[in-house]
Amino acid sequence: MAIDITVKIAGEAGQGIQTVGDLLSLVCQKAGLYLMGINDFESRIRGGYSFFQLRISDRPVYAPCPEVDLLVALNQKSYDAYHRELTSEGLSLIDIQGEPLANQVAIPIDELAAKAGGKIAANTVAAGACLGLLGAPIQILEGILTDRFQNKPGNVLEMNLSAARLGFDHVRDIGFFKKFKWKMESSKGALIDGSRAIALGALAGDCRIASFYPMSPATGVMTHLVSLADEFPIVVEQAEDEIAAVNIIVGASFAGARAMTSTSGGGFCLMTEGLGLAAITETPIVIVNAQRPGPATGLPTRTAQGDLMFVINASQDEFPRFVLAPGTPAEAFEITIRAFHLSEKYQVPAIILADQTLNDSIYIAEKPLAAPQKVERFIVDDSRMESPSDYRRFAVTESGVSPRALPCNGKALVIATGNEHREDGHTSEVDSDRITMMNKRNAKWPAMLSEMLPPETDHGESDILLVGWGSSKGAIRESADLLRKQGVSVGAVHMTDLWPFPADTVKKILEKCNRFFVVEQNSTAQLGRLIREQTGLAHNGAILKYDGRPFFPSEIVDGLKRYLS
Amino acid sequence: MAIDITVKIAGEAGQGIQTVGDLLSLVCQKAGLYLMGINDFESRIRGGYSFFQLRISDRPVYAPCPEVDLLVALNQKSYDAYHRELTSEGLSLIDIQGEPLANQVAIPIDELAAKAGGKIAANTVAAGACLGLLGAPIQILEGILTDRFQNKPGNVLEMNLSAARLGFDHVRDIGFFKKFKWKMESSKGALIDGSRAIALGALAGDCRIASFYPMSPATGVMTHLVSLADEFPIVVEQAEDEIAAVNIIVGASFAGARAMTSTSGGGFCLMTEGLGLAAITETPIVIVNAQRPGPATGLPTRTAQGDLMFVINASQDEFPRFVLAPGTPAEAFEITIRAFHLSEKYQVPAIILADQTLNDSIYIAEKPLAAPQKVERFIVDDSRMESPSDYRRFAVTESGVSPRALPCNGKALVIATGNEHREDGHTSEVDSDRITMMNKRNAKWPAMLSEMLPPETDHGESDILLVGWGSSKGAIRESADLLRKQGVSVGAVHMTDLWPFPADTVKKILEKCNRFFVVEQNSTAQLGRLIREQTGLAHNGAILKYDGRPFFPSEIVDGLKRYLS
Amino acid sequence: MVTIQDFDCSYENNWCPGCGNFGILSSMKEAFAALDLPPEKLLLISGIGQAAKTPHFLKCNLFHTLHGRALAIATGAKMANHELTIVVNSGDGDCYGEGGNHFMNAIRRNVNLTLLVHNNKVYGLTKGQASPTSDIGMVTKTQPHGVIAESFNPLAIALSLGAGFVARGFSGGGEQLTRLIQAGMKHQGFSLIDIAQPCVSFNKVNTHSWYKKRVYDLQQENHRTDDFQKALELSFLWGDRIPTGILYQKKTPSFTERLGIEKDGPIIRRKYDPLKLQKVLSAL
Amino acid sequence: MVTIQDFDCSYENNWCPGCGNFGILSSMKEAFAALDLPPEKLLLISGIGQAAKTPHFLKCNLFHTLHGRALAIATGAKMANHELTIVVNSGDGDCYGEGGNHFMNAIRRNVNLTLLVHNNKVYGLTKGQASPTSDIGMVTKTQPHGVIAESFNPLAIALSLGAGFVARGFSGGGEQLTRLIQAGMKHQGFSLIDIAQPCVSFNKVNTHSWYKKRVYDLQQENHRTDDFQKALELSFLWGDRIPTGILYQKKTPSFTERLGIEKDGPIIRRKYDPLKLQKVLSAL
Ligand SMILES: Cc1ncc(C[n+]2csc(CCOP(=O)(O)OP(=O)(O)O)c2C)c(N)n1
Ligand SMILES: Cc1ncc(C[n+]2csc(CCOP(=O)(O)OP(=O)(O)O)c2C)c(N)n1
Ligand code: SF4
Ligand code: SF4
Ligand SMILES: [Mg+2]
Ligand SMILES: [Mg+2]
Repeated sequence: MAIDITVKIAGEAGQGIQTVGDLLSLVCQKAGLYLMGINDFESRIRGGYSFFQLRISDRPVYAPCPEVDLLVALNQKSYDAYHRELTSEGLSLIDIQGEPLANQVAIPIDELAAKAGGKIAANTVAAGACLGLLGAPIQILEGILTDRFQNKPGNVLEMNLSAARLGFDHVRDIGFFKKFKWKMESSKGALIDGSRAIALGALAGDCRIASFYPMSPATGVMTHLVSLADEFPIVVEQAEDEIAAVNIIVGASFAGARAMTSTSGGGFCLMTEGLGLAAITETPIVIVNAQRPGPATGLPTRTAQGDLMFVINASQDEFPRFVLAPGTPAEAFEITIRAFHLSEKYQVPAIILADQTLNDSIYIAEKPLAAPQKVERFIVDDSRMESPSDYRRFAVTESGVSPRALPCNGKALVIATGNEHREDGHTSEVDSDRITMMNKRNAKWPAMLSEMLPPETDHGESDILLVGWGSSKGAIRESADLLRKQGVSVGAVHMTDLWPFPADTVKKILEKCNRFFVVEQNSTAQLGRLIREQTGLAHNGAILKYDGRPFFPSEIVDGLKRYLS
Repeated sequence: MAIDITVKIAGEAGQGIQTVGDLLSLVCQKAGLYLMGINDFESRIRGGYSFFQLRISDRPVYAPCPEVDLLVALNQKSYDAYHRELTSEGLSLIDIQGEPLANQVAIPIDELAAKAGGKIAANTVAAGACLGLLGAPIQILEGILTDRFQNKPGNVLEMNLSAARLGFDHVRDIGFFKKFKWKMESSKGALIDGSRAIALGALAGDCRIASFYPMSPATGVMTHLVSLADEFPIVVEQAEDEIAAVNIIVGASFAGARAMTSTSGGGFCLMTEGLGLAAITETPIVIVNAQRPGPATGLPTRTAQGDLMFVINASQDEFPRFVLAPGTPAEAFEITIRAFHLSEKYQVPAIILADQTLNDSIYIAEKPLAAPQKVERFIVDDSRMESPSDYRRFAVTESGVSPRALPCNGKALVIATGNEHREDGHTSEVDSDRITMMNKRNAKWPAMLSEMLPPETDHGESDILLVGWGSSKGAIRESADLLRKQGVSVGAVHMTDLWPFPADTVKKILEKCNRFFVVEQNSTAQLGRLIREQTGLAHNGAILKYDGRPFFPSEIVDGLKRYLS
Repeated sequence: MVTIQDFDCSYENNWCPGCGNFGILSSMKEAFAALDLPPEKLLLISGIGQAAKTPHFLKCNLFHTLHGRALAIATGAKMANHELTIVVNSGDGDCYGEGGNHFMNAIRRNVNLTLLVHNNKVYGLTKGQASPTSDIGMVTKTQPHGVIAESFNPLAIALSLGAGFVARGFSGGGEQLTRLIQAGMKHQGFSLIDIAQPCVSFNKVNTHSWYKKRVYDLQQENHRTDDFQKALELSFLWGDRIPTGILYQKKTPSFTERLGIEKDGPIIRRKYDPLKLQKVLSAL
Repeated sequence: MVTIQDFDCSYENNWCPGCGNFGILSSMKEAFAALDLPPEKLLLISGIGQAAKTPHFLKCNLFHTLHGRALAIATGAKMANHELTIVVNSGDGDCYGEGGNHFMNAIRRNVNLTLLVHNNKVYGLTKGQASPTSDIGMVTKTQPHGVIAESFNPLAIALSLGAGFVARGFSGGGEQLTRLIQAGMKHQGFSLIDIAQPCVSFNKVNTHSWYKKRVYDLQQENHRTDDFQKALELSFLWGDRIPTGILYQKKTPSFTERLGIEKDGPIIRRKYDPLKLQKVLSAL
């Protein structure tokens, strides 16, 4: 049997939940374990309720688990709020004075930290204690602390090492009911969240210019990029608003740089006009829309999948675009690379649909993150033209893709406009020019469609298929596993490549099952609507969640059972 | 047989095409004739090519006709551009010196105008000549000129009367091949374009605040409203941008005024975030999106139906909204009234999808435009509350609609936010509040759906149905008439009430036919996609036009025949 | 008599302990009480941000809207009902960043409302990115080499656009801030009070004590508030001495006065007249 | 040697006869020729409007974009390739209305480009609505009782935001305008030239002869362009005398200099390095 432990670190915003969580995760990664951790926090900076819920296992895990084995309560109210989630043998680490309750392990965190050298080390004490309970060898944590603090001045390293040991020792004799073997295997993969994966994917996609306006849960992508900007040929600029952000990247791309922005729903609204500009001028851009619940400001720090139909149909009139939705950080990394490639190859906008769960959760990547050896560019210059002075930016071709030159890069003049235009790029109101350009842009659809990866199926031969997209991938898959174990013939279908919609492939997959259900974090089953629009197949039901929190596999199991009973 | 004459007045922007067209139209209306006139102009102020194409008949007409019987060429290049459209017996009025061609009637317009008293009367000369050829009694034109100019100082009236007569007399002996009886019946209805119809519908819907940013083809609605603002309790404000425009009306509505804005695609993009604010705060607003071809700036002065899926899905996450698309000015008038009523009744945004053809074309309204006797409001105050101090703006109700009080209108405090919230209106991140509010908003769907009018069908029992929406209504209907005359069993289905989508009704209608074809001014058959999404029924083909010009009935006939052959 | 306690509200305040916003909130309540304006006569409109949460933390009618759009919304509300007493709470990012265009145009229109900009020179709610008013060189997570754009000068901009009430407050100014808010609310027209506000979580430069050392009160130095050139000059003063108080005041007709809609009562109270409309319709 | 004729282009100009834009177009060509900049070395970026059509009417690289967004797009282009010589053609509505926020922020960033605002004080292309710079009282179809908002003062705003090159031109200024454009293009940083431009179709107030009577050249009056206060004062002068010429000039590091990206050649020319990236990836 797999060992599967969920640790919840809960406290107020500003208490350093993240620090404890980071240390724990790193230790588990180094020990060759798998993990998945979600971050739950409010739209405030101090106080309130936050938690980091880390699921650790010796088997791959890609979804959170609602039953908590170990609750690290950084204050009393967090214990009060969450102790009901503890499993029957679960324990809560808590800094209390009096007699601990049956499921509490009292630990004087602040006192131990002070002993180690400063209150600031409290989080290290907590991490040490956590690992002590879990039976982890302290050496791994020591190694991580050494890596992290060895170049810090003064006694920072010593203080932290001592804090870790004090926490560790304080609980080491308490027998915790679940324990890993801590076999010290090598790491199973990169420890990474969706935001970082997208940022790194952008670098691997050779993104050169990024512009953004801060907005949860999309800011993380840019913070990661900024932290890498000194080492790589990329410039990140905070814009005055989202309108500027998207137009800055359109300008950058027009000048020759691969460029991206990242935002969330409300910001995406403001970008829709710029999206259309990129489309009609056939300027490649990549937009990350990290979804959160709306409408409007909605729940700024929570998760949702409510923007699918919006991003597919956003901006006036019609034009080809890519919409890709990663389900894990590893997928996010690869999809971001593909988004840059496809966007430039077809000279169309590409939208990456992420969400708060993906962006803010950490995972062990299921495959190695590999930097492409080289980046294929799709740009021409005078040397590849017979007569540069006759260059026409929007020359009609069979594929719909015209050779793309850059401005001020030779004799060829680049002329582009957001108005409808002639092949040479000048504005035209002539009906035949209009038809030519619409047809030229639409001519890209078939080849674009051929680039779409088929949905990933797991037990696709089952009677029942659960169909989803985005970050609920792990939960859906696991729910299908659970259901199969209970004797229900259930498989999972995960779509990443949503537009152009791979209708034929999807139809083939879905026609084989008896019934299919969509699983989505919205209230109208948008993927279900899209499948019906594109294939004519109607889902037999929808398992929907729209409270802003990620799916637990068990919720999907319950949701399906309601249909089956 | 019906008499059906098409007059095309063509010249440069700035030459006064509109003036000639107006006079002609008014005369025909006064004579009890039917008419439909489209305006075709470029995105420039002077020069180039413009025309007004007026179809006049003794039977109702709601679509333009491509064959021109009388071409009023205000300059040589217009003759050159359009003379090929003349029917074999058609004639062109033109101010040329030399020998006229066979299909030309030379008339010294400027000379006659000068004789009448000034070059400024040239358009009156042209109108007089036109009517002379058509055999209209000059008295009607004289009456109109008198109405228009009798209060003008100086000899303006005399000059125009004389100009009209000079033009009239110059051609009266030329026998034109088509002539009405000019029976002087009473007017068959209001002479009105879509923009004015929407503006008047807004007044009839008791709109109190309008805000806009200029954008073709949406500005006309506001220009009409402005011209009426002195007489009615309405304030119209030009905003700094579309973001301001939509938020101004959200604020106005929050304070208690029915409010609207009007824009086109690019402006609508910028309004999508505000749309979501209206939705989550359940603040009624009406947005007119007058479609033009895109993407981006596209063809600013042309027509399109490319925004259907966009407006249905616009803004992040999900919320109920109305989307209504009028097919004629009379429909636009009534739909606008309904939009204000429905929006306020359900506290949701209502979007009116118009287009350049509707907004800029004149029609004889098919029914009388009637001001509602009274306006039902959906607002409460202290007097209707048990305890005003306990007022909760978002109180849960079965219908999803909460009693709506106004700020500073009594003891009841109105609290609203674009964040997810509790019943009292304060921000909440609690999952149960989120679910409650999403369910409350979504609870409005069934009643909203019940407000949707079924599609209008004409010969709905036919083998083949042509299904369309918006301003192509007339052309589709007429094309079905033509096809039936040719022995093909074809009926027409016209949808105005598009969202919530009346799926059951549509399904019932479409299931009866053998085949149905969508007729749309876009390139991906958006209504076809929507029908499939909502009913599972797939259209058997699509007759699409996306060159920015309105459909002619004959094009639809040809389009269908391609499928049938 | 309205008292400060009349504005107490049970909704939990979620600002960081020590945040400058608390001082602003207190002064607001004091000003409202001093003006004898009860909660039900007040409409507070805000954008999105820490500053924009303010209306939730006291008792009033409130509309907490979208990031950057509060002024446009307030403009609309005022058109519908010019009798509303509107106070707008906004942040430096909300008002001068995302909302920059509306800021300029609310001033150009002279909308009769009081704008309180909680200017902490940083994006608080989104965790510390630079804002338009961040000083050059300020280091943040997204500006690791320091801010490079010129700092946005709201006072100079407001003056250049013809604003009739331009003031700077300080969240630690206590009674002075209360007086400024009162004066702003009494001013018939657009009034801007840009309030220097420390953010203890993200702005480690412009702290409470940093300001304490620098701010001085123009009204205690006999500054003449009708001297436009002087006000303009003062608006550029930012360094060892930071002027607070009313820089400039001038009465010009407000937006709704200019619109000519104040004569016949609020637009929302007017009557729908079907006969008049039918006349227009029948004439077509 | 680049000549004016090098910019001739066969694409039909569709401005109204007599429009002030023609003068601006001529001066642009003359300035480019004088600077010896051939079409292929020039990138013209514009928004939407009559002014924004300008780039089509001469030979050059051009990006005619969205209403109001030219400066944001130009900012991005400059980031990608700081060696681009960018001139932006915008209108008063485009730049100060829809694009107001980008106008302010391009100045704050000091993006090294030359902004020509064809300021006809009206929305030309959409047929004559008021623009932000329309004078109070101007009657239009949508402002039948005259404009009521304060006129937007671009020069004062630019100065308040720290702009390093602030000038006013006149479309009828001929050689003076040519000189201004040259000077603006030589300035390393953001340069604003607000150009008074008659619109013969829609602005019946601020006509060519109206301006002719009022404009005077600062450079002929020995105006010192390094006097900020004086420049600010002059920026408010609008009436019987209207100053044209360079009001203010000051060199500060441009956006791409401040970003520190000018050292290693344009960003678009740098090399992709898989090894370096793989190191980062493998360390996770
Ligand atoms: C359209 C949009 N973009 C971005 C955001 C994210 N956002 C929320 S608050 C904020 C900044 C707040 O800064 P400021 O106005 O200075 O307020 P503070 O929190 O500092 O008081 C941002 C960028 C948003 N809610 N909406
Ligand atoms: C988002 C958006 N809103 C509105 C328009 C319509 N529009 C086109 S040009 C223009 C105004 C142009 O005025 P200005 O910039 O002063 O240029 P001018 O024509 O006077 O030279 C407007 C409002 C648009 N194209 N896009
Ligand atoms: S983040 Fe700053 S502004 Fe926001 S509440 Fe905390 S201290 Fe105040
Ligand atoms: S409308 Fe005005 S600005 Fe436009 S081309 Fe004509 S004269 Fe020039
Ligand atoms: Mg701030
Ligand atoms: Mg203009």
